[in-house]
Amino acid sequence: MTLNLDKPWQPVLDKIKTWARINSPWAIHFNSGSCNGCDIEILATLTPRYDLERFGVKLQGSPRHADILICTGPVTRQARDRLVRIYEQMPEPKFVVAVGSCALSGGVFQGCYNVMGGIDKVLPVDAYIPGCPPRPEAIIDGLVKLLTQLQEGAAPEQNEGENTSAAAVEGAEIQLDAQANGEAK
Amino acid sequence: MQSQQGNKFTIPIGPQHPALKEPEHFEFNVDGELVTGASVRLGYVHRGIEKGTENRSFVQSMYLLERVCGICSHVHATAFCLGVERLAEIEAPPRAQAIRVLVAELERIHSHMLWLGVGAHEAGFDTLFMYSWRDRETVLNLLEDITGNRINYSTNVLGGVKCDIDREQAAAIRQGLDFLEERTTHYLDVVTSDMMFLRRTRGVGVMTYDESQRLGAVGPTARASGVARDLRVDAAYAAYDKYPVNLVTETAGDLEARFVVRIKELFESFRVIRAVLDDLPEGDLTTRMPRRVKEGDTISRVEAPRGELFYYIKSNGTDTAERVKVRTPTLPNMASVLTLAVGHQLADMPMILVGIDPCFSCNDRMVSVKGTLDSQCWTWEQLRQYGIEYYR
Amino acid sequence: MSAETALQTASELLEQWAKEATTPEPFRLDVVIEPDDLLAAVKALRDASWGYLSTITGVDLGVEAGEFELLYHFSNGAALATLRVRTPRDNPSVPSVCGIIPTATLYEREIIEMFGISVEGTPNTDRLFLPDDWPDGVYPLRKDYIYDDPTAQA
Amino acid sequence: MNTLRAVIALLFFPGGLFILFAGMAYEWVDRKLIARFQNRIGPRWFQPLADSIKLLAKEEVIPTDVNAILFVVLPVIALAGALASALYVPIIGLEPSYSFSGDLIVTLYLLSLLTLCTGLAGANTLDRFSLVGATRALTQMFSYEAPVLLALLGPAIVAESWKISVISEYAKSHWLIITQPIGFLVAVIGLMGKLEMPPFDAPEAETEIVAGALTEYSGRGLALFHLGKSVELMVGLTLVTAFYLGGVANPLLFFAKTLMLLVVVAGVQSLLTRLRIEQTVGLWWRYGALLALAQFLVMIAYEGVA
Repeated sequence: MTLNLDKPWQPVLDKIKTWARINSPWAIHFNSGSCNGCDIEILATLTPRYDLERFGVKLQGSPRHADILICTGPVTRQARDRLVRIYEQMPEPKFVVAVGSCALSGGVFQGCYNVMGGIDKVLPVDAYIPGCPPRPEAIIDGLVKLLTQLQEGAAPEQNEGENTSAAAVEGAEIQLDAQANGEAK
Repeated sequence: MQSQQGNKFTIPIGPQHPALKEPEHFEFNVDGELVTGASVRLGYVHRGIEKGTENRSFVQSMYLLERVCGICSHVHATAFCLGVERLAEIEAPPRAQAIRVLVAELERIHSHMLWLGVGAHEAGFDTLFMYSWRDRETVLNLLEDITGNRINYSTNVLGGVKCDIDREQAAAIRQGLDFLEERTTHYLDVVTSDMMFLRRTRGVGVMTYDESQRLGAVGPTARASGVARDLRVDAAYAAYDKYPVNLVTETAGDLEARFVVRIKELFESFRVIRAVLDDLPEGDLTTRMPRRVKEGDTISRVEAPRGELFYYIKSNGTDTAERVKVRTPTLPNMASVLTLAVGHQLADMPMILVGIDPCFSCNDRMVSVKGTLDSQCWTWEQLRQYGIEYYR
Repeated sequence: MSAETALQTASELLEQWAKEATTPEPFRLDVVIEPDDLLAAVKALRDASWGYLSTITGVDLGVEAGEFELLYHFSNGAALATLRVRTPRDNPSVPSVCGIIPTATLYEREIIEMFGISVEGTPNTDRLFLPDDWPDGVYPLRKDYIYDDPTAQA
Repeated sequence: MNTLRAVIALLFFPGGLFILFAGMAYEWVDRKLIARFQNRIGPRWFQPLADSIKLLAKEEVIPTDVNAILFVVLPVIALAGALASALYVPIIGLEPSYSFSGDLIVTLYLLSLLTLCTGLAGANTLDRFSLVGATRALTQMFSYEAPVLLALLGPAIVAESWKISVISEYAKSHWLIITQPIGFLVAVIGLMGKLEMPPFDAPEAETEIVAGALTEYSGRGLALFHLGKSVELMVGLTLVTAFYLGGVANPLLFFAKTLMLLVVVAGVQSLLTRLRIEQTVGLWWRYGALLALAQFLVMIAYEGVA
């Protein structure tokens, strides 16, 4: 929904839009196979000591309301479809933040049969927050960095996001099939 | 375990749902606001850890098993260490055992306070959530001070522990405990006297003593129903024989009793930690651990914050385990949820779910269940169809 | 009931079916029984209210041994009684104990999925703990299951 | 001249833009107070504004299988209803822009539009959570509407008019909170129920049904509903203040009074546990309605004597 206004207004409108986006990032949290460590640290960022609300971050329940998808944990086979589905339900513009070592690469679970690897095997990730688990300060820092990036215009509107994710999923499926064939002896 | 079929309206909770920070899929059949059936689909956090241990050495497995669950990572590591040490016929020095107890109790405090907050949040009492999590930061500070990490502290190594406690840290812990004790007294007061909160907890989700026995509930969930079952008392491991724990039980078996049991256990934890600090044995932190572990099998059980944690470890004489079996406390408690759900209001579901303090990352390391015995199971095709309809 | 007397009671209860009874560790009793006797043994423990079923562990004894072993762990305070049941690899099958202990369904389903052992009479055998797209006939906890890590770095 | 004044009143002050911004300001105060009660710092002052602009600029996903026209129109009606109601109430203590005898009833019904639209929106989206949320929202609406009406009719009876401006003029010299304390209590709690604030937030209980009726709304629709709610918060506070807390006064004093009321409301929100929907309804019909009715009868009897 964009307003059809004359050119001179457009830059101002864009600025206002960007300002609003930076100052009101609503997040949704999905655990795709994490050990819980990262999840409780994400929750801890909402609590009095860290209080993410002062940056305007609200944890939303419905993907439809959210701007940022915060993912924790390696992607398990079972959770993969759900992860993609949640991502696709989110309205544009949307961003993905991977929290924790497992979400980055699979972490200690690399090589376990039900683990697909990091979040970026499935979704395009905009910010990585390493740590096992990352401290709440680190999570806040990561989110703020993502937002600063937005201000500088480094992270464009991700209209191609869906394609990327679909491609990634397809790739993963092919991998899976190959694997399944290999295993079934 | 009764549940009805043929209900028209199903409320899914999970895998992504604000009530559960972890991806599990519950389905509640509702008639208006009344729940008439419940089922669960686990496996979203199943990572295949048990298989993972089969191609990792014992030392590597330690780190893997510590990440079975981020909330109770220490007890997983303790159970594994105690088991492997028994197989290798060595024993960690007394100081190490005492520190294991100390960290385990600190972890219990952190876990119970976390649960108190989450439980309150499910009831829509966000202020209590915020307060208990604020106070929980005190424990996390202490843990960070001792071990270097807030969560997943890796205190244990095979043959001992890697962190010592010096006098300053001991003083800091005492100070922290004094603060927490005061706060905990307040919380006990809140959960037993706040009328609005009691309306949501008293008489809700009652599990009788017999039911609890029949369903094989463990941990605080069972103790809230009057089942005196606590491994720290029954089969003292590590240094619990030196620092005995008193059993805390309640008889009501409802949500209020579960709140009360957990909060009262906090006082026990404070007492045990003080006892450990008062009487910390001198000596080494580790003994030499052989790289290869003798052939044999062992069962190692410890009391996690959520109940009995069961490890079966089989060694084949190499540096790699032949089989490691993990049975986490959430699994036996899951049956109780699905039974209790029927006949309650939809609004009570999150509370009842959280009442057992479920930890699905624990649960899923290996297993997934379809809860109620006679409820129908969904095939993948049905599930997929349902998912398509649901998310259309 | 102290752990010693509990174990004494258990060994008396299980005596008639025991092919072999050992005490590998303090407070533990391992009883090897035939799959056909499993139900009777479990029932005996249940009727005597001896502890509760902690879990069922499946162990693959290896391709050469050609057998799976199932361990039914019963806990009673500090005492642990384990029923060991062996079943051949080529046609693995054990009776279900769900009729006696309903909650065992969770553990039995794990056995079915992870080892491909058929549990006769268990109320539910649907795939439920492995992912929905998991290939049929692949049992991850069998020793001959080798996992190729798709994410492994070369 | 009159037309120009009317246009200004509608679009800028005291209607339209001013109401929107004022509503957001009240929402911010509410959120900030709750955060402070919970020991947090809380959002920054422009938070509701940023939220609204962001949502307006976001993609709006219209699910298939819903009535698209209804889906788009309902939030507009909801906001329009809330904004229209603002024209008849003495915003920040000023004379209402429009006034006719009986405008109290009209205002109350305009205020109900928001909930009605929320309910319809939930029922329209076919999502399970939305359906339960819609059912709960409408159930709750039916339970609090009557007591609130009774509570606001109390002042109308003593002022012997159904015109808001007359009542608030009357209230200037009679602090009705002293003579009708029960009515005040019911009105405040009813307002909270109307706005689905905790502890009456069962219709949007996050831990049970995600976001209730609005689960499927994104972008513009969500923004409009949010704005509608902010405006209604302001209008509700204004009405209660004008009726019970000394009527119209100079803007600053009036503003201070509404803020005081907001502190009370925020305190109640952070102190109490969410009620189940059947508890909410029970509370209303068992205590709220009866108390308001009792007060009402006393009032009539008193009037009859006097």
